[in-house]
Amino acid sequence: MFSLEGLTNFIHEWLNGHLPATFALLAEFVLVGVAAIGLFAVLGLGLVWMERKVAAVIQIRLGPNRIGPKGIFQTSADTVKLIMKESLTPANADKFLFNLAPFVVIIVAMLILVPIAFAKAFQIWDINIGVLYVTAVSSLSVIGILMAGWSSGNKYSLLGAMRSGAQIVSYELSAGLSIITIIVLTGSLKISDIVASQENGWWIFKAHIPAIIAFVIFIIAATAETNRAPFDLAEAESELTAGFHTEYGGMKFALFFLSEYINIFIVCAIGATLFLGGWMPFHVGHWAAFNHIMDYIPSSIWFFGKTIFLIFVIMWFRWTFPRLRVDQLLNLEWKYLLPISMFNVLLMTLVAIMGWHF
Amino acid sequence: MTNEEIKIKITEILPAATFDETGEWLNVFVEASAFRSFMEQIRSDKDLDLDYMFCLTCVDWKTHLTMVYHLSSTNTRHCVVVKVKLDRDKPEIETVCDIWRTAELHEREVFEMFGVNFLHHPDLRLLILPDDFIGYPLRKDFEDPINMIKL
Amino acid sequence: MFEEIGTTAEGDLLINVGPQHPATHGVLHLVLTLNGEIIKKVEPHLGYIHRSIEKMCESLSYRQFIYVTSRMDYLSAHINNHACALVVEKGLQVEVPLRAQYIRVIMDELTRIASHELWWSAMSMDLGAFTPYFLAFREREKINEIMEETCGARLTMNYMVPGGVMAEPHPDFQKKVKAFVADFKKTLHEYDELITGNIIFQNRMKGVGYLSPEDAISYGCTGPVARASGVKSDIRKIAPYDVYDKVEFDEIIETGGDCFTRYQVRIKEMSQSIRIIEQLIDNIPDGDFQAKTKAVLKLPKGEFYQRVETARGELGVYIVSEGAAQPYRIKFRSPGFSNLSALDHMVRGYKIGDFIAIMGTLDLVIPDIDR
Amino acid sequence: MNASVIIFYCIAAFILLTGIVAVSSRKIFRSAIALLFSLTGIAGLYFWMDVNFIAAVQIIVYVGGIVVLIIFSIFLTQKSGEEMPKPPTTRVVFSWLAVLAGLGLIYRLISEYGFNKISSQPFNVEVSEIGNQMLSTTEHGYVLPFEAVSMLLLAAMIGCIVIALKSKPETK
Repeated sequence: MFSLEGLTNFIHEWLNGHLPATFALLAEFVLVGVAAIGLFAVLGLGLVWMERKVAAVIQIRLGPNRIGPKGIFQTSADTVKLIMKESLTPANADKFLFNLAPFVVIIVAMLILVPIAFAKAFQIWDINIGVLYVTAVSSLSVIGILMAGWSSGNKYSLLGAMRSGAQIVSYELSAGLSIITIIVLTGSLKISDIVASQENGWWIFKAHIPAIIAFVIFIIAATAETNRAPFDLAEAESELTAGFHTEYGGMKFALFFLSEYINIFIVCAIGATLFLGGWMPFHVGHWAAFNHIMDYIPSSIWFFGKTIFLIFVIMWFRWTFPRLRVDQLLNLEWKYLLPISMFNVLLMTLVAIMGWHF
Repeated sequence: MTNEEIKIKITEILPAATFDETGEWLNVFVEASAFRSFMEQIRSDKDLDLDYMFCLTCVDWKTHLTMVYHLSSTNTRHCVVVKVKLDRDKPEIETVCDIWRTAELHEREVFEMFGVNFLHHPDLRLLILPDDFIGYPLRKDFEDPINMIKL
Repeated sequence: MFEEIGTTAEGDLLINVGPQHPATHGVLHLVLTLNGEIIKKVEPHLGYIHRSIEKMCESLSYRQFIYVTSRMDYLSAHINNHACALVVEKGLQVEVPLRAQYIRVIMDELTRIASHELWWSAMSMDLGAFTPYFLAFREREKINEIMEETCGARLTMNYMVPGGVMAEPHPDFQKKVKAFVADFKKTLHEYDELITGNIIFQNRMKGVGYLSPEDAISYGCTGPVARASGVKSDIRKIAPYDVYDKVEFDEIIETGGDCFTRYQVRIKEMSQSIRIIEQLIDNIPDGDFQAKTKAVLKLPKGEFYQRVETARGELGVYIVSEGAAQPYRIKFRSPGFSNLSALDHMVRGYKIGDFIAIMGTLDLVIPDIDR
Repeated sequence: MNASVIIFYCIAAFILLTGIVAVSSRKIFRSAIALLFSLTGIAGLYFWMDVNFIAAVQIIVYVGGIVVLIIFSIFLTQKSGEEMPKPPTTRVVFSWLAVLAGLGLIYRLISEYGFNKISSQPFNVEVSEIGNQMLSTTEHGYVLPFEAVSMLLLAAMIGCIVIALKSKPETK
């Protein structure tokens, strides 16, 4: 079976064999950093292209099709354009914070990437509080948006930032609670443990209805946390022109744009890890032969396949639904999702204690 | 209501009103001094019931201005045109925007295009033209050497 | 003009929606007074694309001025032209051949459908749904093609002339219109499935932007806006012109008065337009497409007023003639201008998101307001 | 000096620098952001010490919760864009005095404590252990303080709801 485990082990041993420990560690830092930035670039370009193609299919049109086969280099060309643009700073903006905000957003997105298991034994840091770390750090991204919105000195931006702050802080609750429903089953916050616990079936199948409820709530909350339609009130272009990033242009805008897609990737990766088994192949209880065949598909393909499926679902939302109003958005969270997910946690605890899951 | 009935009704309200029946609808000429109370009365009159003002405009006759109000009833669908002659040098007339709310924007438009001053209008400012614009574009003697198209 | 930027004395936020804003669909400038997200007041600042068409028309002949009016409400250019042609015919007392009348009405109704489709797509996009835009444009394109074949233009057709229409319709006209009608009946159902039944959409629209019948009349609202408040205002029924008194159709009257009702009225109007087209398209009589008129038209001294029903409401053309070859004074009573005046009344107390929905259902076309 | 110590000094410098900005900036929003970075730096210090759970909680509670709350209250009340007036000289003098006194006190405490080296074993506590401690009723259990804090938070929440309810009729 093809695995990335060998590759990482080989690099680690080779570095330690040829360099002193500190430099080997430093070299690994650099390697991981470059790999992460490379992944960012690839994800950004790929997901933007995917979004355009998904939108095109839904809207009965072709989408980008001029640059490269099926237009796959369109996003690269766009990036070049954005880099070459002059980066403007409005006169009445708080210049320091204005220029800092996109970097805060992108660094936070980069930090959340840390505990995600991309394939079997292919993870930057298998931190023992994995999922909690993700929830914690993702709450930082709201700061970047608030900074951007306030420092622009534009009232649309300020309104967008306020909306976005209220929205992200609220939806973190139900996202957290739906994560907890799975933690109740696994008994560990470590990503590798969570994946390992799904060896004989994914939680969404094993844990009956509560897992499905938690999954649905997680997807809704994830869409809201990443400021995607139908919850894209922070940028709501028909109301607030572009919300918190109205004043940004060129590369600084591109960083916001990129971080949106990275955030989508991350929440979908977390969703795939928690509910759909992460890199774990599709296994059915006692069907040894079937499970064996499934094992032949590389774990990285399983992981990216599941994640991209969830990303597709979120894109599908965006191109289908109208946008909510700001009070409806908060009503949905506080009056429906939060009580349901609280009740759901209790239900899941009951399931876990009674051993009703498979 | 036929034109004859309307005429009788209006004569009851304002004996000084004069009529012109050459057009499609009945035209009523009113003095500017009696205008406001006349409009209030024809609006509140049960039979006339002129609740809908579908057009408000002004015509520059070079010697004087004429305000033209097209009124109609949404129930019986008869129409009445009220006309008021105004002094061209100092055109002033009472507003009707509290009787027919639609008049508010229309009066502002007439104010800037013809320079008619609507007394007691709540918010009589330039609506369409830039704030520093001089002149009344729809008056006949208005000339703009740069922007005007003449054929 | 921009001294409003900032906050009011009461500490309310003032924001400028427009002159360039995605939700205004043109250069409309509205100054919103906000308390948080709640709207306290809306003030329109117009004139960014004012071309003073009324003044322009005073120097154009009765044949020429019709073409300028296509540029007012460019989404119902046919109907604007129709109104102008009718008022000139009224002055000259010309009898328009029946064939021309049929073609005019079919064209009017096609224009109405195209306009409502554009409204539907733009309004859905205001509410954050992007896909309807493309669905509606797919259908609208078919209408544009029909127009292009017959009139030579897609948006500003200038097909109506005093006394009839400019030319014979394209030989494929009937066939294409019938194909479009058959298609459109299915598509209309698709629209309902995609947007009307959506729970988010209904929550955004229901109970928002209520306009009472009395207010609708007082603000001079016409068209779907008035009809959604239960006011009978369809000029095609009140004062039928051309062959509208010979076809059967319903005036859509709803009493809800909110955004969702206005939405429904327009959707239902589209199927009524289809009904009118279906009745006429097979029965276009033979004959001339234009009445014989003099080369230079001169209206007799007097005043002429013609009301027609455009996609947005009542359009009035008021001509004062001194007997010359040009109108002495011309006034266009545009539906958008009056509908806009009700905006302030409708949005007070609602949120910014509602403001967008209300703007969307008012269906404002800015050149129509600014003229 | 190894990599670990260098990282420690970097983090410490970051915390101090942003802390100074937080108290000295005259734009209140900048202060809040600097405070936020300072708190994030403290979380980084916890990560450096391998107490991941505390670090995550630090971020969730202080950064995700409290600072966002502070920023919101700044948005809603203060004129956040304007520079605050310069503090009077007496206040500056006394705050410098307070700073110096605090520095002296802390320096004295630290020098007296004399850190003894503990084993270099990685300090690794399972999260489940923390959970058990939190809800245990034994001698070293934390269930009583935990519940007391819960009650406090509940009271605060109810208070918030009551305050929010009052302004409702005004805004329609």
